[in-house]
Amino acid sequence: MSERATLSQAYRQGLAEEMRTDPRILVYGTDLFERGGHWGQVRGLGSEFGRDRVRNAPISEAAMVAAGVGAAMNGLRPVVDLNFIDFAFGAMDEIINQAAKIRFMWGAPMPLVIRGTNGVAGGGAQHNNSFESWFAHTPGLLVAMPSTPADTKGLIKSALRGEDPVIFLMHKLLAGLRGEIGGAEDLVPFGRGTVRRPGRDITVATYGVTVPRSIAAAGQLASEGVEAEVIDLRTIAPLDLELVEESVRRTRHLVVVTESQRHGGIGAEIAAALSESLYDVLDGPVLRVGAPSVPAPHSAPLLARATPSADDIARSLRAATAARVS
Amino acid sequence: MSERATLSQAYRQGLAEEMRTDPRILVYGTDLFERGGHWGQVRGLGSEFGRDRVRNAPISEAAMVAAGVGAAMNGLRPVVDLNFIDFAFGAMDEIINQAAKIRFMWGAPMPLVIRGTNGVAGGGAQHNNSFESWFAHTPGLLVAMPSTPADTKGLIKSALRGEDPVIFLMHKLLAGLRGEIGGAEDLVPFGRGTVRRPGRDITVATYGVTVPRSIAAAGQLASEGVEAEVIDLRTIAPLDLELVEESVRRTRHLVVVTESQRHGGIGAEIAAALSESLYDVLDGPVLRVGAPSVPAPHSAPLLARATPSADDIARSLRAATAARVS
Amino acid sequence: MSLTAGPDAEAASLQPIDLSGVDAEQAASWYRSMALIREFETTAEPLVMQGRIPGGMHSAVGQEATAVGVVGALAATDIVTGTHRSHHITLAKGLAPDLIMAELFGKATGPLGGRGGHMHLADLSKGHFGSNGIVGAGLGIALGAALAASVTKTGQVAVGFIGDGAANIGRVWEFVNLASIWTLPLVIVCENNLYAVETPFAQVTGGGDIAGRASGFGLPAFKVDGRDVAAVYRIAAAAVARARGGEGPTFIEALTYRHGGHDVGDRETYRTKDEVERWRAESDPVLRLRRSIADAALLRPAALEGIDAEVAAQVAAAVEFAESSPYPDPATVLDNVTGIDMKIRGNL
Amino acid sequence: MSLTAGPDAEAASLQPIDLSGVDAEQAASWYRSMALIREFETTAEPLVMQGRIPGGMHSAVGQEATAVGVVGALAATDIVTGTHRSHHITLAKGLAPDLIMAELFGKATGPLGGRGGHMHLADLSKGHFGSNGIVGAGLGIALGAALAASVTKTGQVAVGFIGDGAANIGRVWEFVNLASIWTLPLVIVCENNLYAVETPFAQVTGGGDIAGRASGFGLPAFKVDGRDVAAVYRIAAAAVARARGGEGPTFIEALTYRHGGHDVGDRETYRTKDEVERWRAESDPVLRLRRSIADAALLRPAALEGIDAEVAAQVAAAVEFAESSPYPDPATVLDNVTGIDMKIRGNL
Ligand SMILES: Cc1ncc(C[n+]2csc(CCOP(=O)(O)OP(=O)(O)O)c2C)c(N)n1
Ligand SMILES: Cc1ncc(C[n+]2csc(CCOP(=O)(O)OP(=O)(O)O)c2C)c(N)n1
Ligand SMILES: [Mg+2]
Ligand SMILES: [Mg+2]
Repeated sequence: MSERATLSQAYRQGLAEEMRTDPRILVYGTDLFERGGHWGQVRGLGSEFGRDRVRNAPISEAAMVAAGVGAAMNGLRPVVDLNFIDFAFGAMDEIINQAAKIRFMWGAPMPLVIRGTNGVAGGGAQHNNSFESWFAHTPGLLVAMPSTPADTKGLIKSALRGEDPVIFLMHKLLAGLRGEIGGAEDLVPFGRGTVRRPGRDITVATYGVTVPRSIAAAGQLASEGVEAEVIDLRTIAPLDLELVEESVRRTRHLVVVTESQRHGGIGAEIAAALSESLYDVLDGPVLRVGAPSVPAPHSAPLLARATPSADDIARSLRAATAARVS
Repeated sequence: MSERATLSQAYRQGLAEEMRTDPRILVYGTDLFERGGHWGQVRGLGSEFGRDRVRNAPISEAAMVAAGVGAAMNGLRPVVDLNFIDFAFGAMDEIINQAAKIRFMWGAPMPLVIRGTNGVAGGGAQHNNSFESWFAHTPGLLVAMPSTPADTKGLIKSALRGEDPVIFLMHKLLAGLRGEIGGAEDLVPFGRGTVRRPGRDITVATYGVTVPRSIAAAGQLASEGVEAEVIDLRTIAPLDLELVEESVRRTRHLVVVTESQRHGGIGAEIAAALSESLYDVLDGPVLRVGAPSVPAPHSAPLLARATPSADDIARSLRAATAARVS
Repeated sequence: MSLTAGPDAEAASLQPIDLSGVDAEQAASWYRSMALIREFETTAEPLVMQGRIPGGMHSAVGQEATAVGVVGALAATDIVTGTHRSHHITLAKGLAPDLIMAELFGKATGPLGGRGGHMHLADLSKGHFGSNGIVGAGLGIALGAALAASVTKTGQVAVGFIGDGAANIGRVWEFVNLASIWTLPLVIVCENNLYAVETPFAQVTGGGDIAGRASGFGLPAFKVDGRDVAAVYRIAAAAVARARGGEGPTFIEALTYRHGGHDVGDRETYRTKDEVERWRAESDPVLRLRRSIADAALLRPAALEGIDAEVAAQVAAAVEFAESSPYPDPATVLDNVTGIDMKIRGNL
Repeated sequence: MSLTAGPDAEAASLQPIDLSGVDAEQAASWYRSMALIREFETTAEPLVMQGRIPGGMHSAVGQEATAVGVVGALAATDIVTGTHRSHHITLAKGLAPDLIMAELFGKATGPLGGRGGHMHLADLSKGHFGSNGIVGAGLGIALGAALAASVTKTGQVAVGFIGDGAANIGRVWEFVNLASIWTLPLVIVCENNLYAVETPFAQVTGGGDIAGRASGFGLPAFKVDGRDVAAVYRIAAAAVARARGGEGPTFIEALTYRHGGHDVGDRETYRTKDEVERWRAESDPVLRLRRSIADAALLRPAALEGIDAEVAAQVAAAVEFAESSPYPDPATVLDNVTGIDMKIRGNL
């Protein structure tokens, strides 16, 4: 690792490298060829790979995903770029009833990547859904939620070499985040989390945009003498519960953090699973931090209130450690 | 309560009673007017209320739901009958980005009912999705999952007198189940569960088709000297966690049962919430029973294996009580 | 099957079909294929009623000619997708009746080991990319198969079958549009059998002209008598040639009629017995072909009867095979959901 | 706004519009409404660039005539829905500029208290059933409003605006079909401004004729010069009368052009400056109306200038109002998500 890149650039580089070596990969979506997508995530690929493999699509999310499903069955590895994953609501049958089930029903691999932004930024309720938990609950789907450029590149490469439908979720607020990225063979496997910050007192399990916020919260706690270990799950399907367990066996405390609505989300799975498997180990209840159950508002102060912040996470870490250690 | 009816009849009666007193209610879907829907759930309403209020629709799920949203904003109380909720995948933007958010964004009530069957029976993977957890995770939606004719009637009536979008989920295997039903003013409120079977040793929290299975499992345990209390949540949004807590404070053990995939579902929310709130009360970890993370297969023995049975529930009850009481 | 049940009163009204240019081999092949479908469907239906086949069934009796005519215009490597009503397409595409029957029974010997069943038949190795339980969805898969064929220049053509009901599924028009603007080798075949479950086509389809709708999306759109296998074949062959030649998609609306109910058990209160009888009498596609073959002396009566006997034996053997096949091991239901281990806990 | 900036070179190419039958009052009302939209948009855009308005913005400059012509044909109780680009419709429907501006700023004084913002403007009490962030979705809401009007016989007409990009959203055709077969009082207005973000209409729209597509769904479909407010008004009035008379929906494709980028910040590399200038010079809808009013001597120059000054003052006051308004109390974000208490735990 030596090169530095933004998340968007890392994604593009991972995709471009794989496209160079695997002619079966193609990518399409609205405004991709010239503009390179809403986040510049495929900028320049049009001129490198041509109109056959980098396609502008009409605003037809269902057709894009359906075409991806059929093309994957007939030998391609399509990347459907929805720009915003919010538009996947228009392709939900294609994702859930088709892509996710075809291997189970028909025994065929389904190497299809569906990329979009997930989570909350400006723009109001309809472009800022957080529904990674839906996909994680659906049998047959893989879900990537990278928080660093290196993971973004490594995960898109794994997705493009795999056989499964992958929902590849990037965050609007992380698109410009810079960091080191790996080389052509630095793949990040699905289902393997990583420790972003070691700590002995409490474990934070999170992914995506709340990884940096959790690290910031851990920084706050450090100054109070509490060392939090921050785990970035990187993919939420599969979910690396073993890594979380290994950590909690040492820290005996767990806070699960999601940007998405706390109620009924994948954070509940993590909390429920660990509350069960580490019942005898935990020194206190598993706490969860997540958004309240409201849509994303437009107004900035409302939005801030509806989104978990580093302060919210720090508060939960304090509650988890204070209440029980004594 | 004195009359007896099937779930389908109870639904129809509740809807018909409300239509008689409230001219704003109309119902539409494919094959409703003459056939009365796939489960006979609105049979006879066509001739009683006429073609303006009981409509055959084309196979246009998005248009049906969209029309329901706009009609609700303009003074009606539409019931969109999708027959199978599986077809809601084709109307997901209308449900999530429109119906569920309009009150939050625009301050307007959204008295829209979307009815369909949810859960598993014969017919294969695409008609047997269990995705109540998606809706329960979505801010702005109410979700009913009745297991008895009385609740079906009482809940549809509450839905039709309320102001919120309601996903009304009935189970194919319960359609013909008979039981007593209430009168015209016997409403069942959303967010209030009920104890179906009292017991002192362990609590089972469940809803829908796994209510009778849980009661059967409790019967098995009773012969082994363990008395399980079975709670039927009746609606999963809102979720009556208070009732479960009240029970677990007595029993100190909890098993959460869902027919849907156990992983990442609403059962995890219940388990996580109670593991937290009753940390000091529980005498063992909260266990969960649910389907494995596979689509519904066609073949009968495979299907049986992919669906939680009374035996599966009983096994979990034994595990929960045996491991910890001593 | 009662095709050989002697002279019948309706015979007079039966409309002949034009078999000019059709040789004996072709005629025999069409007839065999259509008779097999008829026999398969009429045999399977009562098995559903008896509960020996679980999960219901949508019979394609009356629609044999669309499947046989269209698939007859394809190469083996070409691709088809179907709807919930697709036994005819499946048999026409060369899936063996005994294996299909086993799949309907949910047996381990089915091509999908019992996972798919009646509504989700498929065999990718044979270019059968799935019948589909979701109205309109199969066409989307055919679209994608055509995209892959176009990008990788395999020379394949994909055919997506839909019903008249699918004309009101918006996504269908997205699929048609994308094929049109990307000039994909796709043939869309709409089997307009006048009903979607109980709902008459005209009641719910604004404009009442599906091919007309299609032409608004910038591709050639035709109507054809879908109960005339030769006519279907000719127009399909032209569309397939056009697609293979890189000229893009074609939309074919095939007018047809289902003889039975929407699904097994349908009480059919929405149409009269008379209406059904008229369609049968005038245009039963199997009888029309049989009669026209005889009239043109393309095959001798004995040859036709021989085919009837052969397909009857084949289907009887299929039932036998299905009945005697083992069920899949229940534990295998957890296998092959994804290519990697999802590390799910607590799977029962 | 530089409408009064003196003689300009392009003036010669400006196409006049036919104002026959239009009286001074009507002309003044149209002009005021269009000038207000122009002023609002050109004022708000830089505020977005400066970050004073959060969340981006899609300007309707160039499309004023469609909104004003169509909404001018409606009664106050009629209903409109819009797209992501809907300030023009919102202003035309009578929402006050100061309140809209406050909503864009995310202030408590906006009609939605800052919850909605630029893409989700609405005021049901004024028959504005929402602009919409999802392409095509607003039309579905208008469809439903029309259904309610039909069932409860309110006499209302609903108008759903869409863009050319929405012609490739399948659900749009479901909406059109349902309105058609249910004979609903709906007018569908497709503002074809030739681009969807960067994508030229012709590149992605098979057949290249949206009104042509629509007519395949069994309803009258027309094309109109969308930059001629009088022409838009006339055809909209006819469609509205038809709808109100119980004769069903009409589809209107209004050819127009956006002068600015797709959204604020668009670098517009996909079209030439020349192309944009030609459209402006020939058919700027505000200038065309202004010039034609002057040519027809319907209003005196001073009257037009008076209107210009008034709208400028109005929009300046709107910014002032928005800037000085308070933000909503953050805690209120938890309120009014549903009508009943959802008993959610752990809301931050
Ligand atoms: C999206 C969707 N909506 C509804 C259904 C339920 N359904 C199954 S078949 C059918 C009728 C289909 O009619 P048509 O397309 O004409 O095909 P046919 O049955 O006549 O062959 C319906 C409504 C479905 N399977 N998928
Ligand atoms: C379903 C959906 N897909 C994609 C988008 C992203 N998007 C927003 S506006 C737009 C272009 C819309 O073009 P058009 O309908 O022509 O309207 P215009 O912007 O020209 O007014 C796109 C693709 C969206 N909002 N909704
Ligand atoms: Mg049909
Ligand atoms: Mg446009």
